Amino acid sequence: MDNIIIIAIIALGGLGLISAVILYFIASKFKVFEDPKIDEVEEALPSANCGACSFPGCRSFAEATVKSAKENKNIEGLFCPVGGNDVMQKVGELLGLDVEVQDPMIAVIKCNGTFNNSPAKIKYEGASSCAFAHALFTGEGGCQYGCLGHGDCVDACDFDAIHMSPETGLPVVNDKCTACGACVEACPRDIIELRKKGPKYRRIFVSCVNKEKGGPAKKNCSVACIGCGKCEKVCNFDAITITSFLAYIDFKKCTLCRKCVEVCPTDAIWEVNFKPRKPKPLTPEGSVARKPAPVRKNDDLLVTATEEKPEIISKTEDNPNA
Amino acid sequence: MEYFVIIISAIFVSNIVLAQFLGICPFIGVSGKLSTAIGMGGAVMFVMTLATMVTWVLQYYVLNPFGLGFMQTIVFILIIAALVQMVEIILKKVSPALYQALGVFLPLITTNCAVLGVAILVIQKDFNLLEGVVFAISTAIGFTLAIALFSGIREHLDLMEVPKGMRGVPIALIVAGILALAFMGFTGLV
Amino acid sequence: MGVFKTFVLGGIHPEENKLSSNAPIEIVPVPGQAIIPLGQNLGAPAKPVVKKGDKVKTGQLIAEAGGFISANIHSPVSGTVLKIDNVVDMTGFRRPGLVIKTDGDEWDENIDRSDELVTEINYTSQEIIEKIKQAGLVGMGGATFPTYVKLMPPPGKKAEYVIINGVECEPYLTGDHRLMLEKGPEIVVGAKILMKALKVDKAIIGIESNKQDAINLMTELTNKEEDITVIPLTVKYPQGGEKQLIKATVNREVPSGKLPIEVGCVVQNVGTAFAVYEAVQKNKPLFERVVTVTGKSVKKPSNFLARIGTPISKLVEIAEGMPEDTGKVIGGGPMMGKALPSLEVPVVKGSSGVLLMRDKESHRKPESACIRCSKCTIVCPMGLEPFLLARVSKLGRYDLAGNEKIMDCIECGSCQYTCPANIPLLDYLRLGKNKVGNIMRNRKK
Amino acid sequence: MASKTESNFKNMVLTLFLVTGIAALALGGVYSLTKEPIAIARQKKLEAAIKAVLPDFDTIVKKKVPDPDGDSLILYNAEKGGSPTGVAVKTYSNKGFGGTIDIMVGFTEDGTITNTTVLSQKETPGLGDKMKKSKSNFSEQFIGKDPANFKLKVKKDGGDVDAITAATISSRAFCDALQRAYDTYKENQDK
Amino acid sequence: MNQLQNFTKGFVKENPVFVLVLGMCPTLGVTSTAINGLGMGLATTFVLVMSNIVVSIVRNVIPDKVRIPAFIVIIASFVTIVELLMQAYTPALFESLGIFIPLIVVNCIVLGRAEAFASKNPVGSSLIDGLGMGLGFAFALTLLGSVRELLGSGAIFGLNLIKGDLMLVFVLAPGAFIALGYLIAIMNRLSKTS
Amino acid sequence: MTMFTIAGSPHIHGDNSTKKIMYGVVIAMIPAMLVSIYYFGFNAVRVLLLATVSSLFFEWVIQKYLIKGPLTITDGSALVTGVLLAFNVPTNLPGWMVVIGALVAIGMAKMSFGGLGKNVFNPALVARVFLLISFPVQMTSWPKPISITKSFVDVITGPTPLGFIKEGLGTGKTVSQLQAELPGYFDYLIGRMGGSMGEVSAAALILGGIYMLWHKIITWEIPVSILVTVFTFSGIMWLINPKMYVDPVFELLTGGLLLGAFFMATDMVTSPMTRGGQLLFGFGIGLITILIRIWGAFPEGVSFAILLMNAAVPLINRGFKPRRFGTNPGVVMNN
Repeated sequence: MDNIIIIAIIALGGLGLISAVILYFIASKFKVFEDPKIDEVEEALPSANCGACSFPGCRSFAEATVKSAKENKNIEGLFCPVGGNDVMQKVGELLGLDVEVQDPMIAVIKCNGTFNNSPAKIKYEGASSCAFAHALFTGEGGCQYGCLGHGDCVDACDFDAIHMSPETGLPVVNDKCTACGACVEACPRDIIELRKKGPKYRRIFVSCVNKEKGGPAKKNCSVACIGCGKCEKVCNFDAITITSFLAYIDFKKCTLCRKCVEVCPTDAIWEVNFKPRKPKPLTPEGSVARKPAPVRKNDDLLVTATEEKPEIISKTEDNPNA
Repeated sequence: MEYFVIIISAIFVSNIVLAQFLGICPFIGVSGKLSTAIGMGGAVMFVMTLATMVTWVLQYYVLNPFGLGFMQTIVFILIIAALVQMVEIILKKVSPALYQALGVFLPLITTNCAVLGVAILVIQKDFNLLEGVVFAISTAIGFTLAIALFSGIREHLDLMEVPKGMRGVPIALIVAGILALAFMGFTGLV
Repeated sequence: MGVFKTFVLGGIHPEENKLSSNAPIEIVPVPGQAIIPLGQNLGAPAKPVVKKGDKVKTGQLIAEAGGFISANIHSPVSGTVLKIDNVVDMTGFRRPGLVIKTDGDEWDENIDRSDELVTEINYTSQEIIEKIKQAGLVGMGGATFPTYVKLMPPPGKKAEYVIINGVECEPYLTGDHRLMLEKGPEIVVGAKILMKALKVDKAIIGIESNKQDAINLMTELTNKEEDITVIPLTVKYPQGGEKQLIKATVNREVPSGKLPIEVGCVVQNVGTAFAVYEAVQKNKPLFERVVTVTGKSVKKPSNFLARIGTPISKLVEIAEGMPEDTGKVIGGGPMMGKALPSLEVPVVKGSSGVLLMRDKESHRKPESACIRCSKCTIVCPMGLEPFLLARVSKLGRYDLAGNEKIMDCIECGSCQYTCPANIPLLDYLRLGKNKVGNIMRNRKK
Repeated sequence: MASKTESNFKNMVLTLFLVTGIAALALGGVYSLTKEPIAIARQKKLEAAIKAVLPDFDTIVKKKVPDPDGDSLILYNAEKGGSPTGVAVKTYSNKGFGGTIDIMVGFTEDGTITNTTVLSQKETPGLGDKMKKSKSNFSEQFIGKDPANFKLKVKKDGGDVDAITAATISSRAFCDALQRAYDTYKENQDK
Repeated sequence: MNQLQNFTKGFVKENPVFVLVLGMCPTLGVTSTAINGLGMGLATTFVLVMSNIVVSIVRNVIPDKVRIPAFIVIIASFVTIVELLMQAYTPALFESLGIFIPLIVVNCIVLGRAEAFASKNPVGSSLIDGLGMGLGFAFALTLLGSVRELLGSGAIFGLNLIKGDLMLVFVLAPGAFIALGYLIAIMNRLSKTS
Repeated sequence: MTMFTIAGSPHIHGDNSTKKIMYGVVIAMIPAMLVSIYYFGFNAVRVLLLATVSSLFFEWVIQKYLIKGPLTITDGSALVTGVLLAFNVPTNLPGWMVVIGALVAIGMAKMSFGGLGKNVFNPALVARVFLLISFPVQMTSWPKPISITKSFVDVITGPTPLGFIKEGLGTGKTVSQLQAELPGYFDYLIGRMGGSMGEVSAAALILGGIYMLWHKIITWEIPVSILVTVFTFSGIMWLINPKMYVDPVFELLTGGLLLGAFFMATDMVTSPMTRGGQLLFGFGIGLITILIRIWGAFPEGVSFAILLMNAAVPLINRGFKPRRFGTNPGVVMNN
């Protein structure tokens, strides 16, 4: 063959050889150590870079976990809310550690001040921002604790999991919620709480944050918690406490027995995703006193219960698992 | 005067990005913020100058004498890749501050066709070594100018509500197109 | 127009509409029931010192300062404490407060109720400050900053000027104007008391040139006083802002994030000067103030001297009722005042006026796109870029907003007033300020 | 999956060397194979260009001569059956809108232009590139003209050439190239 | 993932130009006519397929640290081969594509596919992947070339369709950016609705 | 009972509005419009109508069917773009090219960015440059002005004064020789020269500029800095070699410089926000204009210069912030 081929091989091969040798020596001489585990952990993370874990990004979270695993032999206090347990399990495996299992959580809207329940008394004009409106006035319905309806929580959500319902003027959380807590931060009125998703997505909570006495509370909103204490008395598990005229159900103690739901005179306690009850325990307040309340579904669709289907009472969500 | 022509031509008249279509990927990719755009510009200038020098020497002292002109592409890219990696490793160790500013862009530069393109163009245009270096530097200045203007516009658009379908790459390309239109005003300057 | 002094950057000149400038101050009868919110000043709310059912006299201390930046509250009426509970305050929020059922009008014995002008100041600086503190004085211009705090410069800082703010640059409002005309001598004494308290030998009274009668009167009253100067100022909003007034009168600029004392100035409203006079010379605590009730459809635009706690509805009644076409009620002036949710809110220490706007004036025009005309930047008295700040605040880029000095905004509203696209700039600026403030506070922690 | 080769010095250098070596082998092979066709392709192109501007010929003599600007042009003397049929001149102009323009011009013995063809140009598409035969008939006006009495300048500049609309610069460059070819040809005709 | 999906994803879902926005330089640089676009696309496809195959074969022999240089050498070899072949057999096309032929080597798609796909998958899938991606790239380039040629000179593949004055700008640099910008916008819209 | 309205302060608003500004610009363009109708007759009306109607139409169609946002064609911005586009093309431009210009201006340069206020480049200028590059022949053959009484005769086309000089210099003539063949300054002032529809009459443009300055639609910084820069640099060149370079007054009056300085560069959306920035912006436009006019391939450079500086506006805005209050402490304390 041509000697051009031989020259080519010598030249290119030589070049390859020389650069390989130089690179190798430079690489070993100027080596900067970086734990390869960091890369592995980062790969396991959702890389949403949302900051829900309180680190500026997934990479720094990964660095922190690797460091913590090396120094403390655990990664306590480090949790990726977006990835949830699955991801943390994986991270734990990568680092050779056990991860404590956390109950799956979801954001819950604790206000039912719909257009009907809390009609507007004044008209607001201006920037569509809860934070601003909160500083300016009580809200169109007059309740100074209730939802302002400008959707700061919607803007805060990176996962498309929360939307404003045009019918009620309230936000609705759907299944995409990762319990990252961004909406909780964003709400100036602390209406949103992260609660246990519950078995089969069943949960019970007080859908009100009004700390006023009964009178003023009811004046602005027909479904406000008036702090009457009936639920506290009926609860057998000490799950309900009342502070400044507001009931709170501790989701760690609650057994989902639903007794409190029945006794609440203002329908401020919600049960979601339970099977429809038999018509009998229908409390007068729940079905007759007012129009059937909108049914909350897990997707953002709102369906209003109709007269023909009395078994779907008040606030029942469709069970996504069913 | 010869050098002046090279400089004006490389920066304005045949701007590498807006007229020659080289280095578009970083132009679109790393122009989100002004600071990163400038950083990228600096890194490109550094590597481009260095690469042009090395490839020029190789072309005239190795490839041409041995009649290996056909291996230009493979040799150049190998050299550039090795060079970039070397610079990256050294920077990381020697000057972490400079690495933070420039180094993060270095891996992107290997596949920046502007660098290889300029190395090849220098040979095609029969430039001597000094001309080649001047050409490389002014091309990099042209690149930095374009990417800096562009990043300013993109930072500005970031605060605007660009229609959904146009957001991101499409509007960036439209801006680049209008910018290229405006740069056509420089035709005939040299 | 003459060559009056004014501030340099920005500013606007809205229609003045001083409808009530010829209406003498009218005394409002004592209300049957006084509603007294506990948070009437900037800073911490006061703490009640009376119990439900207690008898109180007019001027008796009913709540004491709840912290360093806070002020005492005195009963504006005599009667019985009906309840200590949440009451509706100016914004419509229900917050802690007292309700006192009126029973006659028996004043505290220490108060000198005579009209005699007491010019001689027989107190030391310390005593003056203590009296002002006891009397629960706050800035009467609307900011309600406790007055005595301003009279105690931080160590190392020395005041040079007392500047009495008679600018009243807000359209419609005339309370300060009337007060200067009717209580001129008292205000001058008040100014002298402030000078003594601060140990300064120069005082300036700044008055905008649209109040020529007040300028004439004050000039005449201070003719003999070498150390008090009256400076007439060009009519330009927001000249009543502390920083703008200092710039206009003594040509000094308060640096970003600093207080006026930084450039040796203490600014007090004429209303405050009058209250200082009453507190020091007459032992009278702050329980009543001048309130302008005005509006284009109001039958009798008036200036009232009303007790704190009087429901605004009562003032409106005396001004011959709420016009049919009222669409918005504003506590304060149209530029910086707060819109009220109803007339059932009480007069508080910071209430400078009640403006009843006609429905057709009370709505915002539809917002359109920013055309980057830079008019907001031109009118900003603080040299900020409101269009940019509003935009970044809206997008939640608070880091950027902070870098662009959003905290310097004095919320004068000039930008929004002038915006041709009707963008609610100030809404977003407030939002941004709020968030950036929170972030900065958190960072300090 | 088979285990990966470890990244130690020996392996790295060896692999890289092998890869480059094999690559060079392949390249050298392809180069040897395509060397001929590439040369032929180039030759064909040149011949085609000369054929386009000159009448029939069988042999060509290549001659490199200096031009008035100190550069050099290539003259192709065409002969048929031993008698010269014309000369093709490969000329250029640097005055183009987009840079250098290369043109092949054919002359008869007496200096009349037989034909022209553009070899390479970077003029504005749709404007200056109308100098190409395929785009417009601009170049046809030169056929059969003798530059001695046909002024190679656009009419605007007082010459006889109809410029391409809105592309005066390109037209001027074209004329410049032709003029250069003509001058060089005349200069070397006798030698 | 089955092979068919592997093949078709390059056309729509992961189209290198319209969706991944890779290989912008040749996309914009050579597409002044449809034929140039097609030629460039096919040349790239060849390199992509060949390098994918080779990378896939040697994926287990190459040590990690020299992976990138080795891949680049492999790609560059095929690029040079294409260069030589085109020079020999399609000299006209070679001239009009100019500097962009050697620049295939730095086209992010080629190295990207080698890195992301071929170095992890067996030969068969790698071949299919390279072919799909390459043809997707060629499709995009041809489409863009057709649009520009039609708007700029009233022709597609040199076939004159519209007579008269056309928008020259589309043949020039600005038109390339603008046409691609709108094409991507339209593609975004289409993929969203479907 | 009436429901009270709650809103943040301020509760009153000045009488500024976007509409007022836009229609103010339109009014300011009327003198130039009238002049061009006088000289170019029916064709001027044709181009004007085509440009404005199609601009409004495209704005409406895009807002209604593509963006699906609120309709804002009544705000006058599309009208301004339409008139400016008409001003920037020769009156004998084929109708369909005018329509393409309107599509480029509204569709590409404005609505692609989201509409009014969001565009980076001046829409009318983008359209002009787009047309200039696309249809160089049609865009550079201008009708010679004939007063309206003689219109409907055959239109004679000819170059603009600047184009004439540029061509002439290429053949080796001197400026004074060339200028002798051109109309005089007074003709430029009243509009008796070849050129795009709206750029011919300097007097009418100055009149419009004064109107806008008086109504505070524009500020003085941009036009003044452009004109001063052009005057200074062309003056320097003229002093160096009056045979090669045109005198500065000629540069000011011709080539659409006044149109650009008063109507295009001052476009609020695409110009800097602060005084310093505006001065730099004007300086840049002036400099690039002269650069292109003297050394570039195009005889007129205003459009390119403005577009190029439009691109730099975001950077200028970053660099030039308004003077913040408190940065100038004023009188030093006297103790």
